[in-house]
Amino acid sequence: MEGPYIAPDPPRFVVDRLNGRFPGSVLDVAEFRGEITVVVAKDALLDVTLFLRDDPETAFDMLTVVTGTHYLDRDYDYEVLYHLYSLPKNHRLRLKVRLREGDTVSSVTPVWPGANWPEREARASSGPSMRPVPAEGEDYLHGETMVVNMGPSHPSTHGVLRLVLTLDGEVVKAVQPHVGYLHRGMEKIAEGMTYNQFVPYTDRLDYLAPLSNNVGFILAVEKLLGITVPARAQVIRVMGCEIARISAHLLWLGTGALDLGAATVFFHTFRERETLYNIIEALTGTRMTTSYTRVGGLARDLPPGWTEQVRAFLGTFPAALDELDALLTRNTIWMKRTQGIGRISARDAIALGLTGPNLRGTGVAYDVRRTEPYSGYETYEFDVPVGATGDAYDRYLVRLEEMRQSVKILDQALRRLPDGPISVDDPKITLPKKERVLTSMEELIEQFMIVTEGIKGPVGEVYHAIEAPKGELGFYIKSEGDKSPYRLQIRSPSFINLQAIETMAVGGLLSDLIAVVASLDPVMGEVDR
Amino acid sequence: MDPDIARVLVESAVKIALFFFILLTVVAYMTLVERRVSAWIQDRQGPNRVGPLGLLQPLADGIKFLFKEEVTPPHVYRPVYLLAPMLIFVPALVTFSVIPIGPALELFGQRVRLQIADVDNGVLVILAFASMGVYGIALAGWSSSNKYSLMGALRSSAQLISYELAMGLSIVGVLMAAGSLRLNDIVQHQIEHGWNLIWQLPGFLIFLTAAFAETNRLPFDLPEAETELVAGYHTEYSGMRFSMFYMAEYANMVTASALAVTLYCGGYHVPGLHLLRLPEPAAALVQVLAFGLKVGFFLFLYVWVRWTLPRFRYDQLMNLGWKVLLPVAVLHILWVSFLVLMNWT
Amino acid sequence: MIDYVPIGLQLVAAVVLAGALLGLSTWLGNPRNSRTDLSPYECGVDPIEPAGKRYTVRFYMVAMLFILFDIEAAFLYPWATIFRDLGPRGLFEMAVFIGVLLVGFLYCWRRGALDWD
Amino acid sequence: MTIHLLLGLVLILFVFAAVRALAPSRALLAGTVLGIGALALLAVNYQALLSPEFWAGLIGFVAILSALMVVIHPNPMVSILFLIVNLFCIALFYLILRAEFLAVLQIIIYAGAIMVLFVFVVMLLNLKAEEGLRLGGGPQRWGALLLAVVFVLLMFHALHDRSDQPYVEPGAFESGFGSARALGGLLFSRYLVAFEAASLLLIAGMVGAVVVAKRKVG
Repeated sequence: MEGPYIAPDPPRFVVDRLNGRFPGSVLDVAEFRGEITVVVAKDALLDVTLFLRDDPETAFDMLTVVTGTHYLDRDYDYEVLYHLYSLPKNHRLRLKVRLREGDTVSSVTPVWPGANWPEREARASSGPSMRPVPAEGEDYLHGETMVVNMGPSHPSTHGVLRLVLTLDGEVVKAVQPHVGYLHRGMEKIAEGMTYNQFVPYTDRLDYLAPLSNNVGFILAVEKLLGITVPARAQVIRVMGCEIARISAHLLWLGTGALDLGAATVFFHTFRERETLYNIIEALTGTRMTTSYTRVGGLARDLPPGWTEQVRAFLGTFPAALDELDALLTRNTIWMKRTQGIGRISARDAIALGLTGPNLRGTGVAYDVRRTEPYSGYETYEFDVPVGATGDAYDRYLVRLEEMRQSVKILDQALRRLPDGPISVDDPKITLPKKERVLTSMEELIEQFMIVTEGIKGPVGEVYHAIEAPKGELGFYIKSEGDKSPYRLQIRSPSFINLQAIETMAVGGLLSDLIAVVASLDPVMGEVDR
Repeated sequence: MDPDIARVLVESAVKIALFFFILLTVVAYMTLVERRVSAWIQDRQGPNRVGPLGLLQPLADGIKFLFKEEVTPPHVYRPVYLLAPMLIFVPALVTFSVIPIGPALELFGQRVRLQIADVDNGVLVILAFASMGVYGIALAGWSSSNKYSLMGALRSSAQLISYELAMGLSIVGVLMAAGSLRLNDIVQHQIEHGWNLIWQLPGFLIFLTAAFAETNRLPFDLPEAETELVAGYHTEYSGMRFSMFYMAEYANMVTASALAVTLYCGGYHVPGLHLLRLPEPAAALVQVLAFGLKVGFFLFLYVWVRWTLPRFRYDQLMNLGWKVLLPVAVLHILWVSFLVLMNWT
Repeated sequence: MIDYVPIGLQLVAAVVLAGALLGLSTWLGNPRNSRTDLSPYECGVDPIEPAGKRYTVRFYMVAMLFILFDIEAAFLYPWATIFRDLGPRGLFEMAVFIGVLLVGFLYCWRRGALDWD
Repeated sequence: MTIHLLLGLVLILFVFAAVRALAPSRALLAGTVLGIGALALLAVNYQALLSPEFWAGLIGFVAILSALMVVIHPNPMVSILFLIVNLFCIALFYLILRAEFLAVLQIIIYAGAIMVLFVFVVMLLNLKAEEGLRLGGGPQRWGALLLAVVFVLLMFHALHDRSDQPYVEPGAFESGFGSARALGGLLFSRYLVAFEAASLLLIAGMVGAVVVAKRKVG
């Protein structure tokens, strides 16, 4: 589905429609960097959101994330932000309600079931109260069933995910995920550091694809600043993202297969990942915590011989992938374990806010690289594979094909890699060259200012998303004109995707739950932040 | 003392001592083979540091297990918890006793059978001891007072008994052909009429599948299924008690392989060996080696399959046992009766 | 009967061996018994409810059917050993026996006794 | 000679049991001492070890002891384990009587299949020791008493009226008496009707199990 770059047009008409339908409900409207923010009265929230979802013109069928912001110096105490996205119309809108201490606002879970966890998180992190409070706590089924903890320390929960299962024999009657064992308060930490200083924290989000996280965060900052990086930097960023995607998908494939008993696949994927890690190490100096991007460009240029290294990998990898494919795709046991397991309909997946391969497995071709291209993705030729039934097998096939597409993108990137600078030439944003700093007064001052003062962003708020291996990775930055964000919200795909576990696993067998968790591919570093 | 009894006692004592030595060595080295072969399959090295080629690794493991901390959690039901590893380990060591590893030969002026006990109901003795294995697992899981253990134990016991049926029925074909339950007769019949493998392929396949399931090996390793039930019925075990479950698993693999060889692959029979006109001891040696090689092949198969296939889901496993293997085993009996009536085997 | 004596001997030897291994490791394996060591394993958190509740009846079905088919197999063994002598008559007799049991088996199958979900 | 050896061993066991009950801390020491005593006793009387009577007596003693434990042990799972021991003893009796095929079948079917069902029931219901101890109501208690009286009378009658003839010497059976072939021969000629009727019994059991279990589930 190669198509022209469709710049998402800000849906300005939404304001008129809302004014017409709910007079007096729209309290304020703002536009910044092509994003529309509408402040609505808190009592009208549920009606407004229902209308926005069901009106065919607006069709905001997906809630991207919910943010709670706490203010100390305004005539309201909290802002609750709802980032909306419309799959059919491909436009975004930000809704806000303003609350005073003690106010409550209706939960939007009736409109988008996927609001459940984001709302709980917003409440837990920032304080505003949303009614009705979704059920939480020790609400287990009793009787002839057994309640058992799976995780936080369990071989197949992929990190410190804890699932409280209610089992009737082998049948899963209820699943209650408990997250937060890896919470580090990243979003709060961001409020105290400069934009460049936060890059290493993004490494630890989806720690299987740090290169991709670096790019996601820095693009949001660059959107805030309103800058575009040189072509060479863009191409290298694309290559980083795709290397990260292959690496992350390989790990998913290996652990997913291991969970279902196919240990050999695991080691074969690790052999390939080893090559990738060598490539990443050559590029960034580290294997995992890459911290490769900087505001306005990259940390450093490509090392000599790096492109050959990548080219060599691209030469051998497709064959290795075919081998893994041969081990599993037509394997009867593998098919029996994954086909029809953890099935979710496209409708449910959208309502829950699923993105990435988990959504594409249901047949929805939503890929941020296509819908809102960044770093020049609109100029690459690649397919967005989709599944048909939304089961674990489809998700498996989608990810497998995505690796092949990534190879294709990497190949194109290598061919077109232009010469030139890797950073914008703006002394307020990028550090000057070291030799110049040591010899010239002006550069010395510029360097001093960036290092000590950081980069000041304009007043405003932006949300920027990339297609991370796990799905839509978005960063919302609220800037008050300081060197640090006033509020940073990370829309991590794993966190939202994990909500689907109940829909997928209940009614299945315990063994199916393992397949479901594996096929959802959550990374706890990203879920808990 | 009755000289006959004395002779039996001394002879068996020597054989048993020898057999334990061999079996435990094979079991120990199977763990190394498993790790080296899996490493080879997975494109890595495997243990190669302890001794040349890692050959002393099993010894190091054994010593490690002896010195491991033995945890006896307070929530377990102690008498049964301590008994369970014994209940699984002892039958695993005894089952082999009726399998002949070579022909009878003249030694020290005595006719010595290369087998610990040559009994009339050999096949059934094996089934009887195999049927005891389920208690070790069930009791280990029950006495651990742990949900994972209990689930693993129930899964495992149900799996074991289900595949025991399939195995028991698949063997009937062999018994019909040989007209005897004595393993030596079965081997003799194959020497005279060709290996059972040829005529009774369905039975062999059922037997092999059941043998994989009976030994809890992939793709039937659901009792442990470490990615689901952590460690299943032996979650609460540690140290030597834990390793006993594993030694039993490997001992059972050896026995199952030897049984497959004896029932279907002619036992120690080497086709065409009599043409060489070797002296009796040499011929016996060749046959024992052939037996070992055949068993080795099946052991390798175990390892190979384990590191190639994913795992079945529990209901799929039970369906395979009850809805496929069981009816097919009955049909197989019909097929063999036809063979026997036609005098083809 | 004397044929079985070596099996008995081996049984005794196996028990002694197993006992020796366990005893040796208990002697050498110096337990420290810290609190975490001794807590029941449930993935790193305290169990929500104790183990030991009633479990699904499906396993009971398996055990029951197992007994019945095990008895069937027990009848098959003596039959198999003399099948050559019995000839077609023996086949017929056993066919009646197995046929009746197969009807029962099909009944179990149809009633879903062999299903797991 | 044989009977004295047997009585000696039984006595040793009782002494050990008494020590265990009265002073559990000394049980290990007492056990060791008595074990050595028992071995010495066996060494002196090694001739008796070769007689089937000795083994029959010993196994009989174990069988009775284990049967007692089945009834008196508070934990149902331990009761089952003793029942398995008991069934093994019976298998050994068959072996001594040269019914070798029957002995093995006894283990396969009773110890290996039926007891598995018992174990499953205890595991599935998760009977606690306390629950196992609970006595039944009035009718059950009186019924038990009545049966006990009947049993004592029966035993008295059997022991009182026993003939002084020794039981048939095991060696008196012809060779191959207890083999699968011999049994099969009888089963498929003389007892053919009974054999076929057994299939009806089995199918009744199958249908019964399904009906009961399915009603619970549904």
